[in-house]
Amino acid sequence: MLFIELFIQGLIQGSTYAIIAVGLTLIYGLLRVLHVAHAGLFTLAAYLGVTVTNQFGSLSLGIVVATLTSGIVGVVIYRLVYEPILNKPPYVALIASIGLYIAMEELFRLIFGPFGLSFSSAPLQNVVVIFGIHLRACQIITVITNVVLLGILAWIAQKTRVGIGWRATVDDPEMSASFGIDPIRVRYLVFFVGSALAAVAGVLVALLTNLVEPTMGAVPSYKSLAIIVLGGLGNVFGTLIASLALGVIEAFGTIYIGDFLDRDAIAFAFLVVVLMIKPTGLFKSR
Amino acid sequence: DDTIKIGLHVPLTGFAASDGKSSTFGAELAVKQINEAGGVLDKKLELVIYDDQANPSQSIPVANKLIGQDRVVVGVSGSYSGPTRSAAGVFQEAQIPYLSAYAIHPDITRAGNYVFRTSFLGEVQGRAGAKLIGEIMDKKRVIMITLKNDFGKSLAAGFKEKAADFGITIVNEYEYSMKDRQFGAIVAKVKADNPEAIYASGYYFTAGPLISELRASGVNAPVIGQEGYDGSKFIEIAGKAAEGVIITTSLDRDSKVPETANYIAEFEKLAGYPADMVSASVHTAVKIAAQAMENAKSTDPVKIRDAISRISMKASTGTIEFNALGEVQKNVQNQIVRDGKWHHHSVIDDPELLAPPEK
Amino acid sequence: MAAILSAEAVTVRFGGITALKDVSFEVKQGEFLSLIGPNGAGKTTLLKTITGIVKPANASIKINDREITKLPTHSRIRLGLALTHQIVSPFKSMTVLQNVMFAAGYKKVRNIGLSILNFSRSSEKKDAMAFLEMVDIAQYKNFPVSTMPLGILKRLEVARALAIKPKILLLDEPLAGLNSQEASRLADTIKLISQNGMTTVMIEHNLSEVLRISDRLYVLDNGKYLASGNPKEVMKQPEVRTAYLGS
Amino acid sequence: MGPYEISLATGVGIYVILAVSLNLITGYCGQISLGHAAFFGIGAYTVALLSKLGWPMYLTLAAGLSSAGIIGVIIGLTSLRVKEDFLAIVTMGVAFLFVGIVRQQEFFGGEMGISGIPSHGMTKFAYLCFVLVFAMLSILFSWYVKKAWIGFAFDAVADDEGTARTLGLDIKSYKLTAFAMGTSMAGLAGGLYAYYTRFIVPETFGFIESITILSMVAVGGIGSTFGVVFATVLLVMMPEVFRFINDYKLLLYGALLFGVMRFKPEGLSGFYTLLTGNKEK
Amino acid sequence: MMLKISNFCCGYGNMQVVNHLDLEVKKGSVTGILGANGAGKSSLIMAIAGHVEIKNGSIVYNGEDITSCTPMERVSRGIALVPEGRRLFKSMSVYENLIIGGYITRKKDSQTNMEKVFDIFPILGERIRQNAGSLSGGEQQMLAIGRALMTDPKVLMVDELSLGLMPKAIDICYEVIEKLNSLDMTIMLVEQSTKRALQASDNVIVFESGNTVWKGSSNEAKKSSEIIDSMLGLRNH
Ligand SMILES: Nc1ncnc2c1ncn2[C@@H]1O[C@H](COP(=O)(O)OP(=O)(O)OP(=O)(O)O)[C@@H](O)[C@H]1O
Ligand SMILES: Nc1ncnc2c1ncn2[C@@H]1O[C@H](COP(=O)(O)OP(=O)(O)OP(=O)(O)O)[C@@H](O)[C@H]1O
Ligand SMILES: [Mg+2]
Ligand SMILES: [Mg+2]
Repeated sequence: MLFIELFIQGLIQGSTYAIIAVGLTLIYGLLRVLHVAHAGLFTLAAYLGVTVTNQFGSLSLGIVVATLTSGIVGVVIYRLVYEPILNKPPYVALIASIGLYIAMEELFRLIFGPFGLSFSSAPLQNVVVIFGIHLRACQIITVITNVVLLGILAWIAQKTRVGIGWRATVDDPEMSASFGIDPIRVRYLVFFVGSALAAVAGVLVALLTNLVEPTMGAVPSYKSLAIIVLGGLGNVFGTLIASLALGVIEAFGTIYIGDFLDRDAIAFAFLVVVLMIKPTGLFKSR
Repeated sequence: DDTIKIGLHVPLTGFAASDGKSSTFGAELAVKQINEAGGVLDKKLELVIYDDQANPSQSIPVANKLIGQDRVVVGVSGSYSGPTRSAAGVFQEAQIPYLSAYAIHPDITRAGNYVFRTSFLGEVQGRAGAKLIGEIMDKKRVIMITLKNDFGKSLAAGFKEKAADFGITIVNEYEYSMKDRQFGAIVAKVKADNPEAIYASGYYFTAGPLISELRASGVNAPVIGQEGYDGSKFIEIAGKAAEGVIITTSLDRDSKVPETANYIAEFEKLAGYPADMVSASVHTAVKIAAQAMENAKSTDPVKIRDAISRISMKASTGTIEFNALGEVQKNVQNQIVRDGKWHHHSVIDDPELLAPPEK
Repeated sequence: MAAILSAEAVTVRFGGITALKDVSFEVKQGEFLSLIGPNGAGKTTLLKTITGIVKPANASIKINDREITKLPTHSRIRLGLALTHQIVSPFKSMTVLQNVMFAAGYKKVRNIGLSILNFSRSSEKKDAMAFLEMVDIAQYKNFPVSTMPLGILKRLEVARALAIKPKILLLDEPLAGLNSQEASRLADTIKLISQNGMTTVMIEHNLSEVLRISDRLYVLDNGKYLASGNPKEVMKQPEVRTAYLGS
Repeated sequence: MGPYEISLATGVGIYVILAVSLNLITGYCGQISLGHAAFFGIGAYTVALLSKLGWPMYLTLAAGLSSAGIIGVIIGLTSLRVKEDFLAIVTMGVAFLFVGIVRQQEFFGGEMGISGIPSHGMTKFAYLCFVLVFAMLSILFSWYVKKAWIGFAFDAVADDEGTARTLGLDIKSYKLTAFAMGTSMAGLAGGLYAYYTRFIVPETFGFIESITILSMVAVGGIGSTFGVVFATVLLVMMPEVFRFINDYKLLLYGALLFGVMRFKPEGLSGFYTLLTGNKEK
Repeated sequence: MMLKISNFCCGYGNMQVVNHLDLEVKKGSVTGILGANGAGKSSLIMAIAGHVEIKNGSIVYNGEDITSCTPMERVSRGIALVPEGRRLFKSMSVYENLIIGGYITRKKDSQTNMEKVFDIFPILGERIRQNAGSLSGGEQQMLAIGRALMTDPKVLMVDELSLGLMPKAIDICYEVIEKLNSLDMTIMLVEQSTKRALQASDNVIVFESGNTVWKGSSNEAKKSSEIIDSMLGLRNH
């Protein structure tokens, strides 16, 4: 029973990782950019979700505003930040992204204050008991959202012409243009979708913890970097599995080896061990 | 010069910025009150505030700047243990009195005789927690959920030290890190452990989500926290789940003591949100510094130091007196959440239990 | 004359594909051997196995009767091998000259100690210039390689291989991408170098040049040995003609 | 010089060593590391523990340098299998593991860190000079490495490992040497830091710190020693210079990182070449 | 007239590498582009495909000015490219490379086109799941041609058709070119082998350092092939 419950908790945690990490892996897959500022959009969405919900009393409106805004901001970031430095060495975009993320964190603090925001009355907190396991509605929704969204995405990326086209722009944007794939449009689209996913994750996490802080993106930002590597950079399905696996390992790890390694260290120990055995990640880099 | 400068370092940016903000308000309130009452030694008191990002390497140049450039006569830390501990060494070396408002690292006062602390040591509060659970509440099977930083660790140490004395069996201890906000795994295990009470260290931003999750998963055992929870934000985050949570702290919301009651009222007026422990501690520290100067009738650091060591003063967080090490001994205020507000629960005044180390 | 380089029973698999199956061959001191065969026959793979870039399933490779199968690439190179790449791979951050200079300094980077103690680059610069002249690209010396057309890069590959003063030169399609004049000039240069005692193995599809300068041909087809011997005679063999020439 | 300037300059000196050391690994040899602060930490912890056992300063510093170097080589050995972004992420993992392990071990002082590190026994000014001498030595060393053949070999490794190998270069030992040199210098910086603060906690050597160091290298212009030194001074001083705008300091810092990478991706050393018209690297 | 290029200059940054070129390509013709290394052949091809900055002049395709069209617009009008160095999508499979080739065609057409490609290059059919990057040099060339054919082109531009191919494969490729040409496809060929180029093309243009030094029908050129040969070698003498 405890094991099942730990497993489920791991899946819930892993689902939030997955939704963030998949956006990141898509973007990485597309541009070979470790887009740390992705976590800034996650935070932005959480703030918007809470603010709008508190203001207008509608969570759905909050989600819509948060995803659309984050998606658009994501596209703007691509356009203004990454596009001009795409053909520079990878660390350039990485550092730019980190700088941007620091600035975003600070902006959130200056705009929304340092204390964090909460829902004035948090939605989706009603408890459902399934086989003796207490779950909040928001937890169940997190897992379902994850599976549905990512399932669709993985299918698009791996199996459809559009997906193959996306991936072609990764290898050689100039040539893909020569075969009728507009790399710019693909990038806008991927940034929009990826950022919107981060936004969904942001609102979900806000529901789960009822707390939105300027620094809430920090842990996801680097943990999802680890995850996308484990999942085989650019591989949507691999990222999903890696996220869930990590969630579950963390859940058990916190309980059984928590006094040897803390949660974040468990994630990275797992990562380092896997990469030592298999330098290309758990799954094929798509 | 017609002002006397007090130096304050706080985390204005970075992960601890919220406490930095409260600290700043607490200090500003103290200065405002003092200046309105005529200042110190007929001069106005002036605050010099710098950001240390709660980072131990940042606080060293900050301390040196306060001492060397701004020539403050007293330093106050409104920051966490790391930066406070490294700044303490600098103040000690420069022989400028230094008051740590709420940092709990045991070695801070060991930096030397110029360093004082106006709040409890983590251990002391942990011991009080043991008494609260084992004796006052009479719960014996306890689970500990410990925040993995200096604060949580020293609380846990104090708690464990006295647990047996109050008949408490510690069934299990789980640790989490400062950055955790989701506690599903721990909660699942706690549920399986089925304790009578839960001693959980943390800050409002970890405790809020933790306690919501505990309650949602059907764990109904009472939760005992500490001053890290203190503040309205905790209740805002945890909502209904916060009801009945008890903490050990130094600020009694229902206090009839004028210093405290007055502080609580004035703070909310100034800051726009209810008072918390952090701000009260910094408020206390600044008041002590001012009082010490009055007592010493001088701004000479040596004299101020002596005055601080001899001080006995009622402040917002209780009556402050320092022992030989520079630690304070005062009563622990237990507060409980009722109807979405902090209220008086009980007081622990057992001098032996609360005795800070002398060396 | 004794074989300076020999590869016995080379088998290489990539996943499901067997790129080379039990191939054996040897080169004699000073010989000019051309390795030909259809696309995908495994020629490049054979050279990469000899240099240790590709790990074979089975092989025994010897230089001067010394077993080198277990050695890492760089140690084999130091025993006197040099390889040019079919898909050119210059150091992109360097100029044409620096590419060759670095190769010419191979002795100074043999080990860390030497590389720390050695400072001067002037003699390497002189050597490098000589090699660039040898392949006719001296006028491009100060250009960053990223702007150079393929023909220049192909010759740069050769110059760089020569700069490490190998005993055995392994050339993977050095003439591809050059026009006929340029190809025959470079072929002449290579022939000249080989006549001065350099053992040479060349993969090349430019048959007229191959026939003009090779001492011997070795033909691979579909990962297997097909024929070897005197160029004219080999080219007369019907299996070779059908596999390679299609007539 | 007041105590403030001295402490600031000492900090700058330590960071110069750190940044220059990372530049050896990342700038010269092309191996992106997001975990450099771990080696800084290994040096600091070694020195802290040994100095508390009463070892004299020169011995503890030597020990800090070698322990970081040795662990650096071990990490380097295991990292040889992974490349580029994978390497970056593995080294990031190392940074987290270091902090994760240290904070759990009572032996290392756990969460409480190590306080009461004995004094270096010099005046603050003398210690500053001491640190600056090491900083100068690191700069000279790094400049020398660039000019010597080893620097040329690093260039080749950074550019294209496969090609370098087919020219007879022993890639592994060059990478390891870069790791060894860089990490031991970081260990030394850690030792100097321990004597400077006389109090260390695990968090100081975490991921954020690694990023800070990498930023110094990138902002300076990866591979350019003087650019890196300049950027280090700039980035360490910046928060100090802008103390008066407390609240906006980090915002400014983030904006600077971002701005330099966005508008001057080759780093500030680009300005230098622009000014002197000197195109040669 | 399929393509009409007038007073055309292109280059990189400040450098101009093709100067004042005038060229007319008839529908259904094969045009050979010759010249020594670095003459600007590839740059011309890439400029027509839309990847190199056009500094001056115009390209008119089927009566329509496409000088400022994006590469995508050009390919959708029927201009296909086999670029120098192949530029395959290396981390994707043979199949996926071909799918991308057929990105702008209808799915059904894409299927039949792919079968045609496998008919021409059976080895590609055998390697269908293999990563393009791990194909042998010659196989890569075949894939590059196959990929271009997947676009259903009206004009096919091939840079270094025979590069790295065995004689048999070269023959096959030229047969393919001839066949495509007989189906009324217009073809532009960059070729190092003068002989081959003259055989296959109707017209040739010879470059030297970005300037047109000779232009005319290949029959004319064949008569004076020595002249052309020496022109090609000029730079090196
Ligand atoms: N890394 C690899 N993974 C899978 N297959 C490979 C790999 N490298 C080569 N191959 C396959 O092995 C076979 C031999 O390849 P190789 O490059 O040796 O051919 P080659 O004789 O040099 O041909 P070409 O003349 O076309 O260059 C080819 O069919 C190729 O697809
Ligand atoms: N990306 C680039 N940036 C700058 N200059 C370039 C670039 N690509 C090519 N060049 C320059 O343009 C000129 C023409 O090059 P191009 O590749 O068109 O020649 P080519 O005739 O195709 O030669 P080859 O037969 O070797 O392929 C050369 O001098 C080359 O250095
Ligand atoms: Mg080959
Ligand atoms: Mg070309």
